[in-house]
Amino acid sequence: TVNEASLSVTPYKLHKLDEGPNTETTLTRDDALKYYREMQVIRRMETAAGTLYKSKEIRGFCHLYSGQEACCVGIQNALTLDDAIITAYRAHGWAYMRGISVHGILAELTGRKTGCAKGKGGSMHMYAKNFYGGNGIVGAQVPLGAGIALAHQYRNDNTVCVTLYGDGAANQGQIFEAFNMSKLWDLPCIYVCENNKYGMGTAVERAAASTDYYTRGDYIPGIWIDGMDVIAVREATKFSKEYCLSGKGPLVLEVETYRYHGHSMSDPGTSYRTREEVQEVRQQRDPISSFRSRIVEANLVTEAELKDVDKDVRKEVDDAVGKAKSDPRPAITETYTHVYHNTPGYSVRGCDAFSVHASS
Amino acid sequence: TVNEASLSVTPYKLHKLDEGPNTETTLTRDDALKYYREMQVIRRMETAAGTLYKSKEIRGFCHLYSGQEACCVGIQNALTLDDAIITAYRAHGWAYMRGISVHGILAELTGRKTGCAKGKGGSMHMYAKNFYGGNGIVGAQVPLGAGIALAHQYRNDNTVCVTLYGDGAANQGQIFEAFNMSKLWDLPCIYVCENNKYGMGTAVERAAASTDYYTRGDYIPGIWIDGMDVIAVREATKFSKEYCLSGKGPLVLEVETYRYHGHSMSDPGTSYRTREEVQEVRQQRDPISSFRSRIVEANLVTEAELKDVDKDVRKEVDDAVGKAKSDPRPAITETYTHVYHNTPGYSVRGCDAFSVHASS
Amino acid sequence: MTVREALNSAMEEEVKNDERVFILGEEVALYDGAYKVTKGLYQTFGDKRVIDTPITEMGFAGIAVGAAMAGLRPICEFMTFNFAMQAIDQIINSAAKTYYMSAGDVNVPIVFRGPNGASAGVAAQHSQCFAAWYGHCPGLKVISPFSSADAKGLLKSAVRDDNPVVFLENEILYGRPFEMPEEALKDDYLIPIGKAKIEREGTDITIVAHSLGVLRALEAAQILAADGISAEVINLRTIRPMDVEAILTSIKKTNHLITVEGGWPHFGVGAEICATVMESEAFDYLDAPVVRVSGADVPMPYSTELEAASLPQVTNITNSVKNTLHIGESSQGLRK
Amino acid sequence: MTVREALNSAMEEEVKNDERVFILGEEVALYDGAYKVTKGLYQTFGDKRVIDTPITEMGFAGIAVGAAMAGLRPICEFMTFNFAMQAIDQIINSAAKTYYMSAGDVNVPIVFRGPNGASAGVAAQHSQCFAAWYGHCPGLKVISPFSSADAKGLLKSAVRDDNPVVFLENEILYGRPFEMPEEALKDDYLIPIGKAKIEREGTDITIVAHSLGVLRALEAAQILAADGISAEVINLRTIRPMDVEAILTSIKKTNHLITVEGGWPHFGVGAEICATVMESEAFDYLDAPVVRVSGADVPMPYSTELEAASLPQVTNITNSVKNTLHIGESSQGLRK
Ligand SMILES: Cc1ncc(C[n+]2csc(CCOP(=O)(O)OP(=O)(O)O)c2C)c(N)n1
Ligand SMILES: Cc1ncc(C[n+]2csc(CCOP(=O)(O)OP(=O)(O)O)c2C)c(N)n1
Ligand SMILES: [Mg+2]
Ligand SMILES: [Mg+2]
Repeated sequence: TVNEASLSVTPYKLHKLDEGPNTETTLTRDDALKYYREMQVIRRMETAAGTLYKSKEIRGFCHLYSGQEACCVGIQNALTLDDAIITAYRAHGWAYMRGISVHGILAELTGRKTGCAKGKGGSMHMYAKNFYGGNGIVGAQVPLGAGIALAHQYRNDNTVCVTLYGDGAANQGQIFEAFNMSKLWDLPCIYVCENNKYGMGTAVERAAASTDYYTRGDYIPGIWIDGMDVIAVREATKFSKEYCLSGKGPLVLEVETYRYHGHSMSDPGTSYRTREEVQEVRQQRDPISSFRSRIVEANLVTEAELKDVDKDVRKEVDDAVGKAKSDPRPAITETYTHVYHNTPGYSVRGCDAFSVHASS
Repeated sequence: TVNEASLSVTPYKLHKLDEGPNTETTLTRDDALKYYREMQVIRRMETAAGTLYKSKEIRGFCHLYSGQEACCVGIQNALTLDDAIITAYRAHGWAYMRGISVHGILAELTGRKTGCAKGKGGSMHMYAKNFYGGNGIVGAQVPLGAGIALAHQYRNDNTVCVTLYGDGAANQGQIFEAFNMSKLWDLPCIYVCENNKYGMGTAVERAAASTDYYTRGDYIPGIWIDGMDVIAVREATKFSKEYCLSGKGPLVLEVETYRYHGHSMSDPGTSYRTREEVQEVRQQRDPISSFRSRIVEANLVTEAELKDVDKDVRKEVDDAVGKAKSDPRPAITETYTHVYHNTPGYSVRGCDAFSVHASS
Repeated sequence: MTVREALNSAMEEEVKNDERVFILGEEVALYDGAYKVTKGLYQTFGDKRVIDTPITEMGFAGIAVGAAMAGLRPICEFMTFNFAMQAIDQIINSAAKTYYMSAGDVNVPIVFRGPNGASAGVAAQHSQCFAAWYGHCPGLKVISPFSSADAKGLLKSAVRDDNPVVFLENEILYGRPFEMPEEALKDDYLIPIGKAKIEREGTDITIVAHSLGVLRALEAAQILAADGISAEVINLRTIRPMDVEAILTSIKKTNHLITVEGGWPHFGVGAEICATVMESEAFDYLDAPVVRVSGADVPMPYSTELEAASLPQVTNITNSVKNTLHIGESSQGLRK
Repeated sequence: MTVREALNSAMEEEVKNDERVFILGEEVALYDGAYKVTKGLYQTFGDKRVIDTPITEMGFAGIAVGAAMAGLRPICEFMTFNFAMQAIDQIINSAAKTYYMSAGDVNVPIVFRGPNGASAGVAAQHSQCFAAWYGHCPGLKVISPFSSADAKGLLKSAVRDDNPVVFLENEILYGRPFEMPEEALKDDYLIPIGKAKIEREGTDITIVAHSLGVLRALEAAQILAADGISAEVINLRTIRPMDVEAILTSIKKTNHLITVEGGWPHFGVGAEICATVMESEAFDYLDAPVVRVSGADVPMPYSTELEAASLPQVTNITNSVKNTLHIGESSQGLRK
């Protein structure tokens, strides 16, 4: 194997930009292994979550990220953990990339006290340092992301906030409000529309009068990116971070990708698209298998090495599943904590007039 | 005098349109007199309202339309009363153009029972057939207007809804939501941004990352119009109505105009702009005096005729002021009516537990 | 018939019955509704009458209100009422207040409907009950049905009402089957807005509840009956205007009252009932203070057991009843 | 010192005192605030600390919440709370619930402030009181100051609080001067959130009020004193968490209670107080039922006299007190 290789990525489409990200880049062997492993962990973790859901260990909503792994892996690998991320409810992949263990995520899904939000947040609400969730209300995280970027600019700490939203969310008015203010104030905010072709059961053309999401910032420059090409995503993010931090203000990226599962676990995901459509993407554009063949072809890694990674990942996820199923459940008293921060002596009313609970 | 004359109007700017409204048109003598009179009535009425406000006959908010008369007069004269109108709180001019008498408007402002909303709505809330107010929440009337257009399309009655909003309102997210749906569904909605250069004390450049309001519909075609030229406004509206009714969907018009008074009566309107700026517009671009010179020059009317109109208008407004100051005030029992439509037997609680009022 | 089917048939009948009625919302057409409440209606009535919207609540609620002002009668579905918070300005300022502001010129016949309150395992942002918020606002009528018959008769009345109606459904009840009375199967079945229903007669204590709370109250009443306590269960059906008469009449009989709701305790439905009773002549009939059973005063947690601790359980009701009647060891002092 | 000046000095001190504090909202900078509450602050602190926003409430409230999550301490001004309805999803779902959802990981130190309730002559869309709505929601603290000292001490406490605080001002009170106690002029003057204040001591009846209602209650108390009735007036100051103790203690002394608020009657602040008292041990001390004085149950009309009939007047209070104490000819039966 070689230590690094040159690669060309899927060409970008540009909006109001004279120059875009590099389409030629180098990939190191270490990075190749790292990205492959990260994508595989997310894929396996989501599969495990699906299985846990079906066996009723997970309840409520559970939005899986399978098919979209190149997006979070590509973006995070162009950032540091000092840069901020905020996304919607389809948050497991992001939670992992921001440092939460597979166990922390799965235990949250099974509602254990060892979950990353102590079982209080569930699938949609996970947090880590400079990772602001996991947000359940479509569109709401976008102004929040602009505000996080404002805090970074305010402190002048040379970091950006990447603010993600779906193609369905892209029509929300508050996104346009955030666009306007972040352009007026040149906030270091990278807006990323993860276009996975559907908002729940609605195909993009039925929801949006313009499906060129990278142009929907109007006066904000934009870039279309092949979201199945992890290196294209990484390069575009690098470019964007530099762009924002040079004081030029926000960018709007469209990352075109695909969601393999239904919208949430209760959606079979077959009434609004054909099985063939899903199959075709899986076979021809899957972000993991396409990356796999590319790095093997480029002689960066061997098939055998990747098989080892696969084995290792499987074990990591299996172990996490085991613990997530057997870890202790939260104490009932946890119901009454975390209502207010630093508020001593506050008591919480329970479900009747006879039950009052001290908080913490 | 002649019975009609050819005129050229201020050129338009077009967004995503191959062809725009005519810049050459004819104006009849009757129309010249009509538009002049309408603009003068509105100007005088607003002056009277300002005076009534200063003498404390009018309270609360009072947003005057002086300077913007060509907008409502130009638009309405390309429509019929079967077309719908909805606007924001700066509604007096529109109320007049939709058939409410000067007395009905001023008596509403002075809170009389003879007011067009019986004294219950005040300055911001006036209604007439197919005129849906008078709305006080910035931006909210825009989706309402799209909905009114939807009703027109639903009934297939070959009419449009003109939906007006200010330059400040133009940044509201719900406007972009309305744009998207009306384009998806090709609603016969003409969006009109009345750009009077300020949203309260904020100049357009401080509020909007793009001040080309006619392009802010992005995928919706748009037209910039000189809003001080009543004939330009009329021609553009004619064009737009035809465009919408041909099934091509919505348009976004920007009507560039100016507000002479402060935002509302409590705003002197001088801290965020110079007196010279206001004076310059009044002297060089006033929609009434410029129209006046044009129609006299074109020999459509004589100075003497216009003086008669002025006298007549003054009398109409003065009479209305007299009545608005002396008409009876509403009965207290009116407080408790119009909470619910067609709901017999409903009673309304007053300000204490001992006062319950039948709602007629 | 399940509540879901009852709602579906109410809409089917009303769309068929009146040209002006149409449905709009997210996933209501092609997808049959996120919770399948509008199932089949798009196939039957087509895309003029059943309209899929983008995920833009403020925009489509405003469009619906505008259409209502212009003479149509929209049924505006919110996937859940949590998302209607984005649109609440249109519901309150545009829909509820316009009839009054226009002194009767413009009325707004519209129904805002969708699931309200907690579902199962959906955590804090998806579990809020809006009964008290909407109940606060004049100009709105607010309905919170319990059974399938309620759902059908009240939804039909809501669609025919000439005012904005907020119709608060409950996701947990969607799949629950109820006996339908014969007349409820007809297409002219209307339940009057503003009237409560006695779901179970009793003599010792009155339990006033709405929505899923009625189920919990009925379950509690059955358990209490075994202990020889006869509870009268009132299904409020309408939150605004509230059927005060029904509550007072029952109190005069039972001399005791507790309230049950799924929402947060403070400034809730129970609070309004307490105050109304206190101000009424029925107050003198009370042999014990009214107490409230409600959700806990916390955002909704995800885990099963924490969620259960945050929602009113049958034991909260039975304990409260026994405390009120001074029966049994569970009796403790009231909180300070 | 007027309430406006008190608010202004609280903000000036807090912005000076803590690098992380900044102000944003419509017209707060160059224009000195629509109601001049932020007068001079932009000149003093510049555009990093005092930021004019476009008229996009949902967007800038969300931006403020995001900035708070990321460690700043924004003061988010709404020109009036009516416009905050466009942003209420960000206030409730993003600000109030995140600390709980994140099990303590992310707290949101932010103040949402601006005038609330009715001003004069601004009609239905500009006159709503949101005390009960926000009071309903766990995760928020809700403050409703009355005097200049309240305004200053509570706003400073709100800015220093680590939770989202909704700070409900009153436009009518902005221009009103109040004596400021010596200590309130200092820059470390803090009033604890969650504590009520006895504005006037009395023995015959307790009047609990907030905001402008306190003024009306004090005016009423003075009139009642002439009739030999000694009313104790409690200024609630905080709506959530409510100082229940203060109310109960007073009831134990006066044995009578009425509530006064400017908002709508049903599901309001008075309702919550009634219910809380009913559920408490102080209930047994009541010699008469609690009654509510409030705004009328209508959207706000424009005309002077209709507006007056829609807002609680001193006579509503004096009548209610006399009815409660069974004094004078004005006494009538309670409504059914
Ligand atoms: C304001 C709001 N409306 C509706 C919903 C229900 N909902 C949750 S996800 C979703 C679809 C979003 O689609 P998209 O933005 O494309 O994201 P994806 O699920 O594809 O990742 C909808 C309608 C919600 N959570 N919030
Ligand atoms: C949602 C909302 N936010 C703020 C206000 C207060 N406000 C009333 S008018 C106005 C300025 C609007 O400017 P613009 O849209 O340009 O209209 P113009 O007054 O110039 O006609 C503001 C901020 C409001 N009524 N509604
Ligand atoms: Mg999508
Ligand atoms: Mg303007």
